[in-house]
Amino acid sequence: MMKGLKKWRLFSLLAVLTVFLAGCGQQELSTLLPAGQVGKDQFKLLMLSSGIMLFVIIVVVAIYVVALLRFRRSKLGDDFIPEQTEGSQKLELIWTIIPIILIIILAVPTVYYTYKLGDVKAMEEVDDDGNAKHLVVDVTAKLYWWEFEYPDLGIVTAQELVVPTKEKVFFNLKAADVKHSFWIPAIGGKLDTNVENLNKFYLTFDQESKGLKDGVFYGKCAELCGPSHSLMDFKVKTLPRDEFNTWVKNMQATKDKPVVANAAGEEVFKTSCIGCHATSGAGEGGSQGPNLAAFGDRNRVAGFLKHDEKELKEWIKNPQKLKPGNTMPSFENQLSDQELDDLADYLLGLSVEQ
Amino acid sequence: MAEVQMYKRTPVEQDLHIRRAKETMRGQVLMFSLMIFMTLASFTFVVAYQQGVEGFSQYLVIPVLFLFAAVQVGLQLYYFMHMKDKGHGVPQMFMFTGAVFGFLIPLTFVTIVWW
Amino acid sequence: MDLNKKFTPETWPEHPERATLEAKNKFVGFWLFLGGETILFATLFATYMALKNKGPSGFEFSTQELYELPLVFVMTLLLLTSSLTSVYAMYHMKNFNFKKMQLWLGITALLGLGFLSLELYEFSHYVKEGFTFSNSAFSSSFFTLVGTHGFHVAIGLVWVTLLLFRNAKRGLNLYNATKYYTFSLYWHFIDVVWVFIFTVVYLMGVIG
Amino acid sequence: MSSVAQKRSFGAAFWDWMTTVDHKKIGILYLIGGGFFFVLGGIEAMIIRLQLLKPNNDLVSAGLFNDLITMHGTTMIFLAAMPILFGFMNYIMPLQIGARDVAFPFINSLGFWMFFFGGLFLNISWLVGQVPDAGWTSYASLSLASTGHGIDFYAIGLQIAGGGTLMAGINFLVTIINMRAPGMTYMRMPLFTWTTFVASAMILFAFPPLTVGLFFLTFDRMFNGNFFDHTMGGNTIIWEHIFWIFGHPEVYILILPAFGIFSEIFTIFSRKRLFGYPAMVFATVLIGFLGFMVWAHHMFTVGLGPTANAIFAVATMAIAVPTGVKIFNWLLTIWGGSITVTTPMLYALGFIPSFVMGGVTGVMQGAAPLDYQLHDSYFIVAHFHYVIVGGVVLAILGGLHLYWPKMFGTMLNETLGKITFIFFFVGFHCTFLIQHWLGFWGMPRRVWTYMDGQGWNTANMISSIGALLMAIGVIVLVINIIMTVAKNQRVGNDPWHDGRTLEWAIPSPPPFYNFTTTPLVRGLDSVWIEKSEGNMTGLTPAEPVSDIHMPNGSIIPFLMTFGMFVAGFGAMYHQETSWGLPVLIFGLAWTFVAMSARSLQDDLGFHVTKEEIQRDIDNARKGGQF
Ligand code: HEA
Ligand code: HEA
Ligand code: HEC
Ligand code: CUA
Ligand SMILES: [Cu+2]
Repeated sequence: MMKGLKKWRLFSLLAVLTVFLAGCGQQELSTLLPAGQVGKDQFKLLMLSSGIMLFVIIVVVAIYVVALLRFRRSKLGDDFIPEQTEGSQKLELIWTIIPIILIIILAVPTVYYTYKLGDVKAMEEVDDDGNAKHLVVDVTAKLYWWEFEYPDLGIVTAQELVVPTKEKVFFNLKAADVKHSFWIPAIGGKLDTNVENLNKFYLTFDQESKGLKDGVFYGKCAELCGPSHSLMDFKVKTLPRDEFNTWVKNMQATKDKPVVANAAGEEVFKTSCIGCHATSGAGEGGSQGPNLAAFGDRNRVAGFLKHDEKELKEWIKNPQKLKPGNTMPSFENQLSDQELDDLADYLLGLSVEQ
Repeated sequence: MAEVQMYKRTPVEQDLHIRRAKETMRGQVLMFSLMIFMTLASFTFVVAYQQGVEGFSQYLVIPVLFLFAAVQVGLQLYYFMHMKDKGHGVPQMFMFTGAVFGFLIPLTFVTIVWW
Repeated sequence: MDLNKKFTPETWPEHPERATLEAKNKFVGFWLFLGGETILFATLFATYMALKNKGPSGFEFSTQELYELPLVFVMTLLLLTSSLTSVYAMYHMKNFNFKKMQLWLGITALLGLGFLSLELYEFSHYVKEGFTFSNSAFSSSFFTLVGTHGFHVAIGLVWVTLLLFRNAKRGLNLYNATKYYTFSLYWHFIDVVWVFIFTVVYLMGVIG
Repeated sequence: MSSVAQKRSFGAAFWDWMTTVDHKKIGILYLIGGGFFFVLGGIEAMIIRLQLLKPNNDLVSAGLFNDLITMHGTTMIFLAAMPILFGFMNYIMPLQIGARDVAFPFINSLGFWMFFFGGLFLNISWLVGQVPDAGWTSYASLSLASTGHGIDFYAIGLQIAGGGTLMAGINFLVTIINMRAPGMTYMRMPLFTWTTFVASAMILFAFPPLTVGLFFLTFDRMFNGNFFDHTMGGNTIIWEHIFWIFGHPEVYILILPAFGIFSEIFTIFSRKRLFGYPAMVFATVLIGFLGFMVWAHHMFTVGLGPTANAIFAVATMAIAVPTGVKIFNWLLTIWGGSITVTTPMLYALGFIPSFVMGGVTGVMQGAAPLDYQLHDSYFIVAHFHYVIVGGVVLAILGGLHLYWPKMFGTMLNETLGKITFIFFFVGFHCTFLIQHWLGFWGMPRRVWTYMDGQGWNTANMISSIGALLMAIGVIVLVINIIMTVAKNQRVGNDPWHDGRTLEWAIPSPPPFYNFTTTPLVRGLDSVWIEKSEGNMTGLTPAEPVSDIHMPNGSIIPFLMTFGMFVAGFGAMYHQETSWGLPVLIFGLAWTFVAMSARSLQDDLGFHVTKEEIQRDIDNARKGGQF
């Protein structure tokens, strides 16, 4: 597809552009440093279109500058009356046809990639045993947090998506309350989570997240969804397939023997929090609050706060202040300092990775 | 703004004027009967379909319904509203543009608002 | 413009509705307005088509069971006929026959009133059955589409009534001829919309 | 009303402005109203930029921020840019076609008051403390979930203002169709008139869907409708479609008149006929038509499916071709001309590279798969400010300097004008260029604040500083206006010396009947032709001096609109208060009564006599002012 376009002239232009653009941005969230096939396809389109656009701009500006330099009244004299030209068919034909050609050059790969990236037929494929061939994740966007359910694996997590590298991962996207949009800039483009239908698409994750600044890719909500829209971040952990399998096993195991770091904290949790939060990663989504089975492994609290005891306690005390409009009530006056300490201890100990 | 010129038609002209008007009116009545006929036909077709009369399948009835509706609308616009007459270039242009966009909107709503 | 200028059938212009610049402006302006109305109704139709038969889970109304064709048929005949009567009115206007024009417009109004009453009856019937405006997306879109048309009919009735009474003593002149003419355009347009309503909403609804 | 302006009491002058149906006065009212809202929207923009100056900023709260962006977008588009352009259209277009008046002076005034009261209604939300907060697009799921009356203000305010816009559009169309001077064929109309025509036609077809959409929203929020409530079978995507069926044409409604203004500026200050006039006209019409075929490019990520995305992507890119034709025609207009860089020309020259940059990023967004990355990121914010500020706002500012002498008979200071330009232009690029990269780097739009450590800090800082420069530019402009008004140095018919179209052949400001005798038009750039053939008045009369028929002023438009305004509050509060419903009914009845009063009134206008006109002409010959 792209072969025809790789003429050497374009190529050198692209090379310059690549240096210019790719020098910027941070790996974990820049669309200019794509870490997945989808993002790379889109990046190619970006380079191609930037090249064309740069060309257009240069031509326009060149004509413009020459005209400005040559035809100033200060040079031509005050009495100069220019010839009142009506137009030129030849010129007009040229500047109709050349843009059309440029547009076609852009339109062909556009249509190609539109279909390529929209192809989710493989989602339904099953192997001989009737198991899905590809990993499918059901994403539910809720007011300011994300739920990730793995229907074929029977596990559910929140705020931090964990996926294997180097394979297609399919997503079912849906919103539970108002519309949101699911976007992992470094991996590929976004798709909206609507309230009334399922949206499907796929992404591939080519790079392990371990080497990144925080050890995760950044995900964003890209549709205005209320006051805390800007805080509706999530993180993406990408693991090699075997590590991913281990993670899945550990998640499934949280059902039977929940690890308890602080028994007193667990008590508090069971009285105040269990109604909304599950601590078992096995099962289905749909609960009121994020699943906390892997909370200890998270990179952030509530998607954006630093993941330490202090911030965690702040969060439990007053989530409304930190993330206006979210649906978790404040516990400032309901829990003693001791209870909070225990709770935090307990929560940070909920881990499937150690 | 200049006032309208009063022009008095001669008896002969007046006669012609009235006759022409009458003729036009006859045409209008004819078109009206055509419209009533199509309305009747449309309703009959649907009732026939409802009763399961042989031959009145969806594939016949629906296109016919839309055809009749389009023709009726054409008749209203062109005859009753005189769009066929002189001096209606602007109305034609805007009604046509309206019709094109007006067709496009329902089309998209039945194709890409599907869930 | 001079309202007192008296015309006779012989001096009455060929196209009284666009004999002056003001009249021409109104004439063209009203047509443009109708062009815009086309899109307005197109959007309403589009929404209706997208939402028809859609309701909350357990929703029990459907176009097939709801609509009653005989009533719709009578309404259609009333409105179509009123279109013809307003053509008669315009015919008499061109001939400068004020009395007959008023008469035919009166008949038009009565037919329109009949139509509107039946529509109100239909609506109240639906509401009694529980198919209210806020019953479902389907009901909202139905009442909005058909109701907007009905509202246009009502406006038309008020308009023509005002015209009839206001000018009863004054007779035809170039100033109100345009008003009569644009009213008739409006009335035909309402009929155009109704043709689509009975086709798309009722007949197609019965088919399913 | 006499043609000789007398010193009048303030009350009388005020009444005159309230009741005026003179297109020139209404034009000025639009400029004042739009200018007010521009400053308001600009202040909102400044607060937005201040909030985003640094990470984790808490200058404003999260909720207030959403109020600010929503009101900024809504105000700028509906209450600032469009009304200001209407101001120019109202004032200039009838002069350009040699008309004494517009087709429907009464409706023209009604349109203005509806805009004004609609804008007022919307902004009263600030006083009530319940402000629209779902973005200017008000996507349905969020706008239904939004508590308080914020979105109600949006729905009803825009409904009223939108109705006014529709009336203005029809009025302009009929004026152009019916009231051109003898000889002013369609293909001799100045380009600003043409773009007014096409933009008005787009209004005619784009605003009814908005009306419908806003009614749906009103019904859903205030009258238990279920159009968008998916639990009741409704569908939020319908709102998105309806909004963009309106919204995309809307952006061309903004840019086309801007193109028109630039066409006038380029020809005047290059002393040259517009290059490829027929192609320019054709391109304008084509853009107008294509503008209705591409709305779904705002919805690429909604999930409409690859086929819909592909079709709309290609259609979107197609618009680059007619727009390019225009750009190159302008370039060839200045090519071979005799260019003077006055303030208006400076704006026009600034426009070309700025708009091209904004346009080409639009085409990039048109490439659907790429838009999956760009959509709802700061790249979009950069794109549309490049086309809107770099196109529409520069046209407004350029047009203001160009037509100020025609409208007020005084000249804005050129030096201050150039200072304004420099600050505004530099500030504009500084603010929005860097935002493209913010988008690439993953910054979503409509974010209240952002965390540190994502590499966005410096860029946001630069962007905010740019906004400050723009504000300085605007303030210099305000100073310039005040000084010019205070100095009151009168200028003649054609202060730029190279005026080409009819408006430059009549006094500045023109008498209320515009032309003493209807001019005869013998070609494109009528005045230029007359002058180059030695007729230094620039006008050839098409008829002898005779009585002129003019419409009477009326307070009814104001009263009618006031009724709607009152009804709006009734509708909004009818669910929780007992007075709501009566007020709603009262307001509607009021409007209806006012309207009936109008139709029963037989307002036939009045005549300016031949003698009065002759006196004005003699006066002018003696060097007096009209
Ligand atoms: C005045 C307003 C204006 C104008 C003129 C335009 C012009 C264009 N716009 Fe823009 N647009 C907006 C205002 C405007 N836009 C706004 C406000 C939004 C955001 C709304 C929101 O979400 O809040 C938006 C969003 C927007 C989107 C949606 C992005 C998203 O949300 O994901 C897209 C996508 O296709 C788009 C495309 C275009 C295109 C292709 C043009 C074209 O018309 C541009 C054509 C011009 C040129 C291309 C330059 C000149 C041409 C040449 C020199 C010829 C040669 C060129 C080539 C061969 C490329 N615009
Ligand atoms: C016509 C349209 C228009 C115009 C002119 C502008 C002008 C500006 N806009 Fe706006 N903008 C929009 C339309 C427009 N915008 C829209 C539609 C949105 C999307 C909203 C949404 O997401 O829903 C948006 C969103 C938007 C955002 C993104 C918000 C977000 O997504 O979080 C930003 C951020 O930088 C921004 C900035 C600016 C700036 C700095 C200007 C500047 O150019 C403003 C310049 C003007 C001034 C600076 C005036 C200053 C005046 C004074 C300071 C007072 C002086 C007064 C006296 C002396 C009396 N705009
Ligand atoms: C009414 C339901 C509800 C209750 C009760 C509740 N929460 Fe939450 N909790 C939520 C929701 C909803 C969120 C997600 C908020 C967001 O990010 O928008 C959340 C988020 C959290 C998070 C951050 C999760 C993450 O993955 O980053 C923690 C930790 C947490 N809650 C702890 C608690 C504790 C401890 C208690 C009891 C003291 C508690 N919650 C009680 C609803 C609740
Ligand atoms: Cu969720 Cu923004
Ligand atoms: Cu668009």
